[in-house]
Amino acid sequence: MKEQGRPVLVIGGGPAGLQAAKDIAEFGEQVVLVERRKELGGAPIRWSYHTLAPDFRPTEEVMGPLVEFCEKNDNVTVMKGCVVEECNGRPGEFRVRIKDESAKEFTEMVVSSIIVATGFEHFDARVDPRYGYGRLPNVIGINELEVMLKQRRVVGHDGRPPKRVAFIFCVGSRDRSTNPWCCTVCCGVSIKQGIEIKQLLPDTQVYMIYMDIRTMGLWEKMYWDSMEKYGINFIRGRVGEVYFTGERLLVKGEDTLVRGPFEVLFDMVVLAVGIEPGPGTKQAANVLKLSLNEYGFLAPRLPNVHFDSGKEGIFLAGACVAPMSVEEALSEGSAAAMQAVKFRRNIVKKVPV
Amino acid sequence: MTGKEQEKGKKKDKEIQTEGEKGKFIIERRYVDDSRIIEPEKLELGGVDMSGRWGTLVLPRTLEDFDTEIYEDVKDLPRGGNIGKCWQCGNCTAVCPVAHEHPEFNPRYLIHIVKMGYTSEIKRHHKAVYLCSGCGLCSAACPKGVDPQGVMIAMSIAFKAHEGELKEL
Amino acid sequence: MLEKDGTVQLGNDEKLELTKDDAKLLEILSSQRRAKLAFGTTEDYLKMLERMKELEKKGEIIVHHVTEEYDPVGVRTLSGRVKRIPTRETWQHKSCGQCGHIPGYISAFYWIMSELGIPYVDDTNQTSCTAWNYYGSGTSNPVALSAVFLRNMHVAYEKNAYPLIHCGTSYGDYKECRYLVIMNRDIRERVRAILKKVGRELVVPEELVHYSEWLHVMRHEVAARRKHDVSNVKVAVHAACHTYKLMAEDYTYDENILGGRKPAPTSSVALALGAQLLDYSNWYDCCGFGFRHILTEREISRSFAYFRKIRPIVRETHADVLITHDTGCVTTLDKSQVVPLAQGYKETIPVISDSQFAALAMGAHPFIVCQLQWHIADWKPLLAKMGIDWKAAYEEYRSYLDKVKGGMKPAFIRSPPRRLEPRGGAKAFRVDEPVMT
Amino acid sequence: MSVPLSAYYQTPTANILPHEYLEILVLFLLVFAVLASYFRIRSWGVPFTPLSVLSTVMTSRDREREGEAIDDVGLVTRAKVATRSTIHDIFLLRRAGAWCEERIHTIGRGLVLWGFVLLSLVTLMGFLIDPAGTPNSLFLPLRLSGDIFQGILAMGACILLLRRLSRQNLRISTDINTWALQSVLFVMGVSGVIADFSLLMNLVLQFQVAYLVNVASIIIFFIYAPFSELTFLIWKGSLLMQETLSTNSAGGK
Repeated sequence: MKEQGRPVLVIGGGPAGLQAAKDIAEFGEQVVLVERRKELGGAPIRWSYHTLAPDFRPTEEVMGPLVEFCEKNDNVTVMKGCVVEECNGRPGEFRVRIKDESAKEFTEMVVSSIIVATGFEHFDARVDPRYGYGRLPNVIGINELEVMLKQRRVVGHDGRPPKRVAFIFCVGSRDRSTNPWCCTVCCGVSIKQGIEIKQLLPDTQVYMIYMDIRTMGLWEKMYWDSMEKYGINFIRGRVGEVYFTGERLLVKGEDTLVRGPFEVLFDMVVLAVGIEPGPGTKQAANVLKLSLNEYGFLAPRLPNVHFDSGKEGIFLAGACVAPMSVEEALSEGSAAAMQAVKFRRNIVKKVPV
Repeated sequence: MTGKEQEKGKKKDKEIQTEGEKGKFIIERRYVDDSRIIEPEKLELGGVDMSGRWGTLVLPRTLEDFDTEIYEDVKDLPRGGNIGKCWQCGNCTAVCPVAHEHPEFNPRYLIHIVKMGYTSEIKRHHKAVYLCSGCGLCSAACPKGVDPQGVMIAMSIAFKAHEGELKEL
Repeated sequence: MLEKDGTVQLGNDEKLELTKDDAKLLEILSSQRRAKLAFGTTEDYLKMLERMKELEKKGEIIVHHVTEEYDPVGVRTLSGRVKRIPTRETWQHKSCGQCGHIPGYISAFYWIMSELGIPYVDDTNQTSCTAWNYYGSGTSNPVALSAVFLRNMHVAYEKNAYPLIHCGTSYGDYKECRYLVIMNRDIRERVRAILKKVGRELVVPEELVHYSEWLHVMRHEVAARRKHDVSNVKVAVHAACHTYKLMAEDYTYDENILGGRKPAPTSSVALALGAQLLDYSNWYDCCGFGFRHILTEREISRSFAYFRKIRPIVRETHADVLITHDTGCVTTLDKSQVVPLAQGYKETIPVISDSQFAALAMGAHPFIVCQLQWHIADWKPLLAKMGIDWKAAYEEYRSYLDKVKGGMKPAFIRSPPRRLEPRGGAKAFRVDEPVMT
Repeated sequence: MSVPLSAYYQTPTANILPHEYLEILVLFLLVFAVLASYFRIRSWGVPFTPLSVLSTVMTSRDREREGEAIDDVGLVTRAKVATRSTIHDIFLLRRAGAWCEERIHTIGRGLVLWGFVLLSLVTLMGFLIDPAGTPNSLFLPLRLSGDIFQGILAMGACILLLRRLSRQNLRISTDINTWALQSVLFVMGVSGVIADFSLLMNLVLQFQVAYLVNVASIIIFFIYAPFSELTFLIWKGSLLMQETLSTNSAGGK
């Protein structure tokens, strides 16, 4: 196989992966896009996010064009339901073995460089039993609320819209007994959802129970609007226990500004579940012999240069490196694409044909 | 637990409430405010006298619900409209010359308990609002344009209007 | 969200079946989490048990094993470890407050044991665990407490009976003391010196067992002898802090009872007897006893007991009876109702011990054995609901009293202290519940 | 310069606005102001506290306060308490002044308050002594003291305005009503002083202009006051006095 023919392998069909594939293809290079699941689009499509923070753009509007491009474009070879199983060889000519999980077939190919964009998983709130997720009705995660918002139908298990909703922040984040890191987006996403609930059900009271509000950069506007335009209330404190009385959810917590415990009834409790590295990331790390950091995310060579995996010819992008928003993931995909193309062109120069 | 039963309980509390300095004998007395202590002057059961200390009860201080009635009024009163913007940064209290003299006057806190509708807390603190000297420093310091001075004006009116409910238990 | 068909909707296209395995997973996770919050961690606790074995090998301490002669039954503790609960030839470590405040508590328990024909040792040679002192005034110290603990344990050992601790506080206190004695050489040596002076050796029981755990493993035998139908009785349970919050890893849990999220004993007894067990929101809260509070701040103690326990329980569950398994809890929850009722509050509920409830169901006399006449809250509706004719019973009781006045010997339920000889031919070790590993 | 006292005897206001009319107008405005503030305060859903203070002082029968009966407190006691609290809280600025973070702010407030009160007193006296404004022995001293008090008022208002103007953060955050009220007071005082002094110097034209401005500002003040912060200040002041009154009376039993 001639050097020029060697494609770039992109692992992961989420925002970062798609963006990377698109950019490389537009450079006129060959790309192979491997996605473990049966559909492209990654988390936003898989969990069917309704809109994306901070500007409430519908997910399809953001992801649709990317997916469509990769499906249609000739330079992009999309392999769905596949995982990279084996990788050896040297930078410039990695020999990879890709397994089709359903058909149990194997494809072998030589690729010039690899972009890892294996994304993240939502924290399983059952691991933190104090919120009763999975045990109590009307205790849901932000990812499930997105589904409801998409269907424009936010209701409890009894089919009635909730009169009073509580968002509990930092579930499975910033907590030694679960995950010590901050997921960076859940404040913004919860506030976005709070606003959407208010738009959908104006009479519903929405309360945000938070440790700190971390709406970074321009996301702050959502926070201000939620308070000033939509009258969403913010309680600084933590929740110790959620108890189902048979009709409503009794939320026991402390309002640290009052220095006093509260026990208030809510109709629905939404857990702002954190972000954690998924099995895909682990598997990719094993196959490509990449190093993971203490939290199980892929560790870049330098903490502030995400795309540099520290292994020549392998580049990182998106939420497999650290928790991040879709907007960040897209630009990281782009950056990695640039690196991959640069790398390939250099090789072509080095090896005359 | 039905609301009616709760109401009954609350009424009872009121009836048995007595004036004067209560619960002197409670060791950690300073952590318990008067409104929570029920010390009956006259209480007897089967010929046994249980007045005073022997019949004393201390009501719990748990915040049980949000009652936004006063909050809504404050929003409609002159210069109270911006209360909703407050995010509890505490700049107002930091610059307030009164707060430095009188710990019981804390604009940030007053705004919070009214916003959240913690009636029990409002009952304890509403008298403090009249300590505001209207110097306007808070409104100058506020980063969110809440105009705490104006909010204090609106609050002192709203509290007077709800005097009935706000009387000490 | 939790769907009606018991599945959890995770995404637009993904559903997660909440199977028994999931429930178990949940339970394990929550257990681990709770264990983290307890005295030390599960790891420390298991380490301590290892150390105990080592010390025994070295001959530094004698370990009082739960041998087959005690006919032990295995239960799963919070740490996931199997704990062996002795069922016979137990040395009754009584509770100070119990005999004083709730005489029916212990007499009911002895009555049950004699009904089941189980031999036990009711020894007069027992001291208080001094935890009153420890909690009340803080004048005690680890060495003194450990010495008292080991002294009692040695008495049981030389009687060749296995200590069964009635008092939740002693139980928790002893668990912590055992941890100290085993993990801290200094304390161990100083205690050894003290014990030498009173001519005793350093004997550490392999398992520290609370009587509620005994009742838990014997619940099926108890239920088998049930005389009164309690299926229409609504029961709320309060677990004693000192039994399951001190060294939390070492108390009995069971995935089939309350989903393994709360201690199994007492709830299990109620269920085994066929009563309706009800949950309530302040389950984990203290009864208000809190040692220092009951001693120095009655008002707080009393108010907490009523406003944070009794009132919520009555309002949420409308239960007929509140069952607990420790001295302090029964006392506080029962006696604290006096003042509120006098002040006109309406909510009230009878409070009795698990042993009293079991004994009543087994047809024990409500006054001669269970001695309900000492209880404050109105127990008449409960007895009526259990189908016990309390008026007739009370008449019996009165005539019994008259006879006693007339010189009749009152009915004591106790075994004379005796030295037991080791016996062979004990039953094979059986495990009461499917044990999770 | 020599002041021709005759200037005062031929009241030159007459040909602009007859003295009597002016007094009637002011009287009318006063009534309007009181009524307007009454209705405004009632519209907040709270009692009109100045009235309740009066009734508190006047009633010398038992009252129910917070479920606890207060024994009969004589009119004298109450009056005493009222005066004490008036002097302490209002004239000695215990509430209004004590917690101003700057001395100058307190002074400003003090000057406005004292100036305004004394001015009204003097005007009232003048009116009572001689509604027609015809010359008599007290005419000149009253007139001059009136000028002084107007000056004090103007100075106070000027201080308050300058304080707010000089600090950018204050300037931005100050409510439009505050600006309006303080400027009206300022204009009122200044125009009044100018009017009289230009009259003393026989500068009739300046006098007439200033005088018109003065009258206009007075009219505006009375019409505007009920809708300004002043209403709240009066309401709050009376409320606090009433509080003191009841507690002190209760304590004094």
